[in-house]
Amino acid sequence: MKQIKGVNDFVVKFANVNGTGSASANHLFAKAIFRMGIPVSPRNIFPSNIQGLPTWYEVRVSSKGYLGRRGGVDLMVCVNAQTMEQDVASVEPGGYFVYDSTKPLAEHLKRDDITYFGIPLTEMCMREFKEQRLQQLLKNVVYIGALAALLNIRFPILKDLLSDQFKGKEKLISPNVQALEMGYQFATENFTCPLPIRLQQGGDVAPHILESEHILMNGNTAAALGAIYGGATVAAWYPITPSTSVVDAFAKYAERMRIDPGTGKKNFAIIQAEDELAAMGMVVGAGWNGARAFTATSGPGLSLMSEFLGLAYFAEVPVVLVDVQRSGPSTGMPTRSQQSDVLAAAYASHGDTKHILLFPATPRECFDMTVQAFDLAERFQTPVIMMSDLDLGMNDWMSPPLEWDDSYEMDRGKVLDAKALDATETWGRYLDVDGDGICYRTLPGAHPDKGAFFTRGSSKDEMAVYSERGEDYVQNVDRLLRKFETAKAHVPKPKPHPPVKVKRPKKTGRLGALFFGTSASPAYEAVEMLAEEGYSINTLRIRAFPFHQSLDEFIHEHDKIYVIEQNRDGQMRQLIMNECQIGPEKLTSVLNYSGTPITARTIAAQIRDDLKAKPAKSAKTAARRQETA
Amino acid sequence: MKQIKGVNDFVVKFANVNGTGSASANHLFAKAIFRMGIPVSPRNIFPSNIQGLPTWYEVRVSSKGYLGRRGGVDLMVCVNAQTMEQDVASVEPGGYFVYDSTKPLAEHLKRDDITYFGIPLTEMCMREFKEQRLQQLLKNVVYIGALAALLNIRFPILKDLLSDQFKGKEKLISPNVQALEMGYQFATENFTCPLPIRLQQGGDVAPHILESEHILMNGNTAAALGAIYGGATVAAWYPITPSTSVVDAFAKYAERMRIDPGTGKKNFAIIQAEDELAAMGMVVGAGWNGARAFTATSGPGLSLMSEFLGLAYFAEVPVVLVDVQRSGPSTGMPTRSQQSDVLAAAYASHGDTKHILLFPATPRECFDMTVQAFDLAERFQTPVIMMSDLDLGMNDWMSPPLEWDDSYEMDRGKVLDAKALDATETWGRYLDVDGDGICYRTLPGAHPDKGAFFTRGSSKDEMAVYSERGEDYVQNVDRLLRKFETAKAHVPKPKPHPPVKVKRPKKTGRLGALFFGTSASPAYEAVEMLAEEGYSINTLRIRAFPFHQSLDEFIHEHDKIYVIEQNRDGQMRQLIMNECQIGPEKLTSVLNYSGTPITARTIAAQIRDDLKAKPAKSAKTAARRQETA
Amino acid sequence: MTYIKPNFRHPRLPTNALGYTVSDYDGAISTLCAGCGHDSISAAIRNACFLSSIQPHRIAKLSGIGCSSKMPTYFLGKSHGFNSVHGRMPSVATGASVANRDLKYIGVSGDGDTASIGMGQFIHLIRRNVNMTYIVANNGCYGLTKGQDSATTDLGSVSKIGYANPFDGIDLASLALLQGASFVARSFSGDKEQLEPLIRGAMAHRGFAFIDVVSPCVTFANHVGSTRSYAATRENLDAMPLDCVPMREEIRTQYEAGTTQAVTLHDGSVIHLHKTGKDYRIDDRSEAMMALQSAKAEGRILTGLMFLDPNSQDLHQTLDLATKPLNELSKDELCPGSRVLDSVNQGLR
Amino acid sequence: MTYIKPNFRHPRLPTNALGYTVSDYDGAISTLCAGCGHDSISAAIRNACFLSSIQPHRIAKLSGIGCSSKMPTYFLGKSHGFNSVHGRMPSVATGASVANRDLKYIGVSGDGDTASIGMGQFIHLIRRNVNMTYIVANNGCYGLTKGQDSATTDLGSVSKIGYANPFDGIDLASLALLQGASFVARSFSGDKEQLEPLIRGAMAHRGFAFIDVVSPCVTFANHVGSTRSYAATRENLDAMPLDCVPMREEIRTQYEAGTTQAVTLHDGSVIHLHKTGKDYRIDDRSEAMMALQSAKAEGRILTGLMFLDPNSQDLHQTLDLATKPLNELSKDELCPGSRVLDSVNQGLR
Ligand SMILES: Cc1ncc(C[n+]2csc(CCOP(=O)(O)OP(=O)(O)O)c2C)c(N)n1
Ligand SMILES: Cc1ncc(C[n+]2csc(CCOP(=O)(O)OP(=O)(O)O)c2C)c(N)n1
Ligand code: SF4
Ligand code: SF4
Ligand SMILES: [Mg+2]
Ligand SMILES: [Mg+2]
Repeated sequence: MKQIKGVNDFVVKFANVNGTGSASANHLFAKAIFRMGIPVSPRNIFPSNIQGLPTWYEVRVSSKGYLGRRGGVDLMVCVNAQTMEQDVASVEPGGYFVYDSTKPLAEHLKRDDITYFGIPLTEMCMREFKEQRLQQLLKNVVYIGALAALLNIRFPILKDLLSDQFKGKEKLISPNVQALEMGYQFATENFTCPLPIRLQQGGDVAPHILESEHILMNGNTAAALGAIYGGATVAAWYPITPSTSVVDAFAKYAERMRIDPGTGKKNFAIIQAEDELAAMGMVVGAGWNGARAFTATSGPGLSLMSEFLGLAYFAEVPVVLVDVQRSGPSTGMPTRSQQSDVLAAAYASHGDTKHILLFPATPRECFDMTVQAFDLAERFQTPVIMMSDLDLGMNDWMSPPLEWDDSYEMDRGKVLDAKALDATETWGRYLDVDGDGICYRTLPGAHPDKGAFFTRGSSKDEMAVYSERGEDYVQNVDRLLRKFETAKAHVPKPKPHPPVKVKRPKKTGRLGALFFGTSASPAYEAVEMLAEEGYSINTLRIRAFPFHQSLDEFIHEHDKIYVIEQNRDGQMRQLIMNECQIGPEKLTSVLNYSGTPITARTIAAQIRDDLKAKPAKSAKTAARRQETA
Repeated sequence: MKQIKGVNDFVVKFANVNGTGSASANHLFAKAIFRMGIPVSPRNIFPSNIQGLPTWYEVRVSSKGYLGRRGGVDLMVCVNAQTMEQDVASVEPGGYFVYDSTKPLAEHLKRDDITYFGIPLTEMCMREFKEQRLQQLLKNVVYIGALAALLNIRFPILKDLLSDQFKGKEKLISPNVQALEMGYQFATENFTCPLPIRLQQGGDVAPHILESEHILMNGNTAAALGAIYGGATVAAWYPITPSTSVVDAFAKYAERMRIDPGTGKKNFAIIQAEDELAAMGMVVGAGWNGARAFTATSGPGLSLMSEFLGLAYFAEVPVVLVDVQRSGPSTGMPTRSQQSDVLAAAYASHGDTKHILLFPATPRECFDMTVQAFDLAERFQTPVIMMSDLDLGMNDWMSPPLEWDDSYEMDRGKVLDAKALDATETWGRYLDVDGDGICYRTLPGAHPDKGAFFTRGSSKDEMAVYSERGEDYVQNVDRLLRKFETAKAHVPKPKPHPPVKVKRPKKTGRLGALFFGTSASPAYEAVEMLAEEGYSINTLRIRAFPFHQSLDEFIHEHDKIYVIEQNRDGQMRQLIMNECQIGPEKLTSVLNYSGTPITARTIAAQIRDDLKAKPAKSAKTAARRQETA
Repeated sequence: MTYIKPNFRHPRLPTNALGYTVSDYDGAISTLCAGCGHDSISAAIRNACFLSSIQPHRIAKLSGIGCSSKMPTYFLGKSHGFNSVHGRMPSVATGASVANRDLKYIGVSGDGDTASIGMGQFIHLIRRNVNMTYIVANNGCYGLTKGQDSATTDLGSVSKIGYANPFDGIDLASLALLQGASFVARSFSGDKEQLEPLIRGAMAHRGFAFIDVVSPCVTFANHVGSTRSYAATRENLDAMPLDCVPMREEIRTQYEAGTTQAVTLHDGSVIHLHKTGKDYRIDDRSEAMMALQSAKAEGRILTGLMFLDPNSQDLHQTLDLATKPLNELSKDELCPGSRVLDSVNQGLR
Repeated sequence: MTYIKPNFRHPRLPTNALGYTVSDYDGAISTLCAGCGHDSISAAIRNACFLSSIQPHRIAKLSGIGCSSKMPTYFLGKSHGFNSVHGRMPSVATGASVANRDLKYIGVSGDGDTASIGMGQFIHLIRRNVNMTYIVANNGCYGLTKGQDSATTDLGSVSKIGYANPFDGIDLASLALLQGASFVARSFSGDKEQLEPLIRGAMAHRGFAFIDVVSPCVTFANHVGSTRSYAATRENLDAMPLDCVPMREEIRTQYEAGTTQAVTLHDGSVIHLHKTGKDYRIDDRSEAMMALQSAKAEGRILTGLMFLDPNSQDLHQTLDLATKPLNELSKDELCPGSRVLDSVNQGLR
């Protein structure tokens, strides 16, 4: 039987039962590889449940530094009887299957094209440990030990990580180390280690990764740090997966970094609201009052916030919202990822509304863009929605370290303080003095008798006086459009990527690919795969809405463009057609909306199929190959 | 000075203060013209306030039977000092101005190109009537009397209307009649009556109007009757202008038509909810339980309902929502009209969602489409949103009488009762047995041990079992798309209009115009105006979303298409581009979003300007001439 | 339905008046944490419906979102269920109830679902006196989102991550009392003997029956410092025991004179309250309120039936609904027909 | 601002401690119906702020949607105002309050805005004890939408179109008491003598101060049969008079011993409650609750200060906020800088 080979290039997947402590053990595995300086990207695929249901943890190792999902599994570690059948099936031919051999493997689970490694995890732990909870927890550590041998993980690193992990609970270290060693020893004694797939420190690894001192962090933590550095003082929220950890992390860092040295009191306020309407209401109130405020939520919360988002748009109040997208519609799949709130966010609320959206693709961008979100919100006096997703927000990503320029100054936008007010002849809250659609606002309490006005969600004239006159209304909403136009030059520009060399290029016309957020990594990988096959595709990564004109240019420079996204309806494609005035025949959707992050293989397959099927020019959606593992 | 002439063809506008009883007097005026068999269309332009602010009432008389606004004012009746200046200014040259001459007219209000008629309304009423309230109310009746003389209204008709109006309060009839006569007499004695603009019963009037026995009614009343005839039993709502009168009327008719003869008890339930979320929740609960249920709201309510709309879409529960649109965003202008909830309704809620929309253009269609909405909602087990607006819903429209086919049977869709369940081998709530994307549902309590299932907003398999498997999710949402496709053939088709004869046609390429709802009447009129000028434009009136393929065909048959709508962002145009895969260059927006209904003149002007400005082909928006009166 | 336990009917299993065995009232296997209080509530509901001989398919189950709101999947597999959206089940239940007045409705919610996001709807549900049984599985935390404090978390109760809650907890039973609920009770998921008869009484009651059930979250709120842990609850419990004898059933047990207070429900069922000294007249709102308040002041958890108005007017009566369920009305009963429409047209000319 | 009455300062107009005349507290001309109770409340707020010598620009006005919510335009033209969305003002006020702890906040709402759509937010606002004055202009109907019943409309009160309300009205003062509000009062728009000192007291109070003001709607709820008409209110009024003497002001009037009950507020202001026989200890929640309930039972409208806890802990304290307002913090106080970030990076390797 031909076994899969590969140094620093394979996919390991763990099948566990949730609530059994597997996550931290599996994370230990990924982190160890990271510490070895080898590109790794872990993904936690967990159920919307607290204990007892199937959960998976997928770890991709990629010397080239691909961080998206590849698709397929080379080595499966299965410690969940409920799912063993599908787990066995999901292993690539020539792959490997590690399982708890305390109970013998059922006949129907035996394949002759994969290699099995039985380890009596339960039995070993029952024997070695007394405490029931430990017996369960350490099973996970035992198989990590075994993997250390099978895949060649540096043992000392694992030990270090354990002692970091159990700082404070030292007495837990020794049993864990013991479990590691049990697994390691069992593997070395019973299997030929290491396997044809293995790790090799210092083995050939993409230079851009070796160079910078990468960190391993998730997008929600990065966004929280962005809120700290961006000067957010008010966080109002309502718990919802997968956004909860944004505020958890904000709280953690704020307690460390935002305590007033003199008094020990807090330079921040975190309010757990009664629901999302209230959370957004609090952010609107704080923003109106001149504090940098934000909330974080996911789909259902976005729907509930839409009335307030419309108010903030029309009353021109700065608001920052982090939408960590999950699978919709409705409750959908709360612990699965998607990019399906694009339209709902762009046009949130009734009437003619448009909102600024940011699309981070890495934790680093989650950090930078959150800071920027506050600047943009105050500059444009309007809601700014950062569109993250579960995959980016809750998984650990290898990323260049976060950087901070100490010369950064917050852009508080056009705010008149008492001095400025005294200097102003005639001031009107909605007078477009500068012609950019942005007017000067004042904050409550600023001046004894100048600059007071009434903020409202109803129509008004330039002096902020309630008005039902058509002229006043039209003048006002046209200005809001002008303001949105102005924003185009201030939001993050789309990023092109150095074109990939193609040896024997096929005749295809000029091909382009557009994508955003977590679709980026697998998209780049797919483009390189296709380059091998002779397809030359230029790429542009969208980073914000409203769209910068370079997006239009990119589209016009190409004959056919694939829009790669993770939703059913090709929402970004629709947004582009609406706003860029682009005909449909040019834009072909490449979609995955199964809830698990899109893979390079799916993207490549859909594009390949589409290019082969002639004439594919105006097909809305390329053949759908959903990756549903 | 040249005076405006015209028999059965002019625009009269009343300027009053709200809360002074002017509305009913002005309505008396319009109704009298209607009773004379002359096409008339009244419009109440009122403030979001109860007493003391300016309010207008515009009455158009049109022998051709144009019911949209024409633009401009031929005769102004001004009894509001606050607005007199702008009211004087708004009269067309050669027009007429009636005012309360108790106080002499200020110099700066005098124009030499219009004719003034001063009537000492206050003085006359103070003299003739004792009661203060009467003195105020009857002022309005006095000027109606004067107009009867000036414009040649048949006096007996006015008297009949008064006695209808005061059935039950007979003692109010005589003072009203007296006031009428006072005005009539004053006018005949002091002015040369009738004016060059005048009414003439039996004068030439569009045949299609003379033929059928028209009625005068507003869209909200018609929608309410539709709910009665459509078999709605549960109405849950929260008051909001301009939708409130839908449920008010439903209550009124239900009390008459839905009382159980045997017991005198109610065959309907109306619940005033605590807010719109609750209103929609109640409708969802009732729909789930097999009752025909509906709610009515406007923009802000739509935003608040979006989470529940997403649930109904994904859990597949029938829901009927009447959205009587007003000017957004946010609170906007609550008493002004717009068609600006199109996108918010079509894609309401996060995730990939789409909803069926209906676009009535007349009270008759409000009636028919509300009935149809219940059939569609139950057939497709999904929300159906009828997109009316303030102009249609709250103003009286001349309309052919409502018709009812007694052979009508409600389409309850695919529901399995106990018998059917016993006959079914294997049943799964989400099994697409027929391949049309619509599955068979069961109602609570139907069968002792078959057909019970759990309805949820989360992902499930075909047997309605909770599932986080990607395959199950994809299979389910793809089916929802299929269902939406199926709907295209069942929703009301777009309506073409017999092309207008053009004498000396200009070379323009094939021109088309698309519109919906209250933009239709003025659009037809504008097309006829432009025909006079040699522009030949074919029209198609959109009546539902998802779009019928005949819309695609119409678009492909034309070189340039104007999309006429009443919002800022050209929302219907966007929806067409998204769903029909139409390039932008073909579709040119003709917009009015000032809050007052779009006029034939605005439409004609925007199209004319656009056609003159070459090359106009890909202009997104034709020159904007906003009618803001 | 695959998700219903295949219930093999054991020949010797006891049956109720309808001939159903208790397993006919089973639901799917629970996916909640082992030991979660919610599972005991599911069992109590199952038993109560079995004992009261209610046809399972004539019951509709509704819930919001949360671990607690998952419960309806785990009992009454023969009943339809609706797992709606977070905090908005009251409105869905209201709509369902008016659509078909003949079914019995059980709403299951959590403290987050009801006291946080659902507070507004909860109060208005009470105000309308919708004919249903509303159970809050009250664990003083957000279980499904991993243990945040809820609006019912007691002042000072320490969360798993170690913070003491600085806000006063909302007492849902007092609130229900103040807002005029016609049946108000509190119980403990661990007190089967009390919870079952309470649910039976609630199901027999005409009008809104509220039961606030302390239901510990073993994963996030069962530690020392949490006032809703099993230990803390057991320690502070003041239980007022009771029995419920449904209509058409003769009273088997004999109560010694003066030891019980009997209340007859609208459908003829009788509730027997055992005197404990702590108890009071069951039909007196203010006494009930006092009892709850003073218990709370002493840090005690008073459980049992607090208040009952057997003859309250429910929403069906308030709306004067016809006896035939609205969802069963035929076209002839609903559609006035063309003649009536002609007269309507006439009135519009 | 054009919409502020041009206030010509009359030389002989009396000024307050800050040198402001009462007209400095004026707003725009009201567009409410002539005789609307709400206008009297606007006047009372204006006078209270003038008398208590509060800098107008240091007050922020917030409201929802409704005739009542329009009020803030009609007083304190020198103050910023925020007319938010229907029923959600509490959350906006909460956010504003934490953003700048140094301003005084007045929230004005209606019975529909607060008791219907706003119920959930209202209860959670109380629970957080946000430092503000919250006034409900309670006319027992939806004025702006033309007279529908609201959730506070009394049972049996007849609406203008002639229907008797079949639901029990929610008593917001009792609700506020139960939920732990630290200042609870009720008044009548027609009772200037009582309303003004109440507002002054509320503004001086630290924490959430609630005033439920009966404010007749002359257009839709002032007819015979409406329990909120001027006539019905006057007829059933049981007013408990009081005075409020703000901090730094010596007590001018002398009260006969035993005729008043004095309470000192957190900022030093003193409230004198005049004994009427109907009154009770102001710091006893349950007594207050009893008083309200029995008054309601008798169909009487008890007005005055019901309950006061001068030393309650407001949200700023609960959140342990720094003394400097959050919206005034500079970059240096907010941004930890690159060094700290490096250490964060370090921890992520
Ligand atoms: C609109 C919305 N917001 C937030 C959530 C996330 N969420 C799910 S359950 C839950 C709280 C559950 O707490 P509780 O009702 O007490 O139920 P428990 O899990 O404690 O039994 C939250 C906040 C959601 N599903 N929907
Ligand atoms: C979301 C939303 N729903 C409904 C409305 C319509 N609306 C405006 S004011 C109002 C009720 C006002 O009643 P109340 O708060 O008592 O104020 P009042 O006019 O009686 O003073 C309603 C339902 C709205 N503006 N927004
Ligand atoms: S998390 Fe808590 S509430 Fe949820 S299932 Fe587990 S124990 Fe029960
Ligand atoms: S309608 Fe009623 S509440 Fe509104 S302004 Fe008029 S009187 Fe006041
Ligand atoms: Mg809970
Ligand atoms: Mg009111």
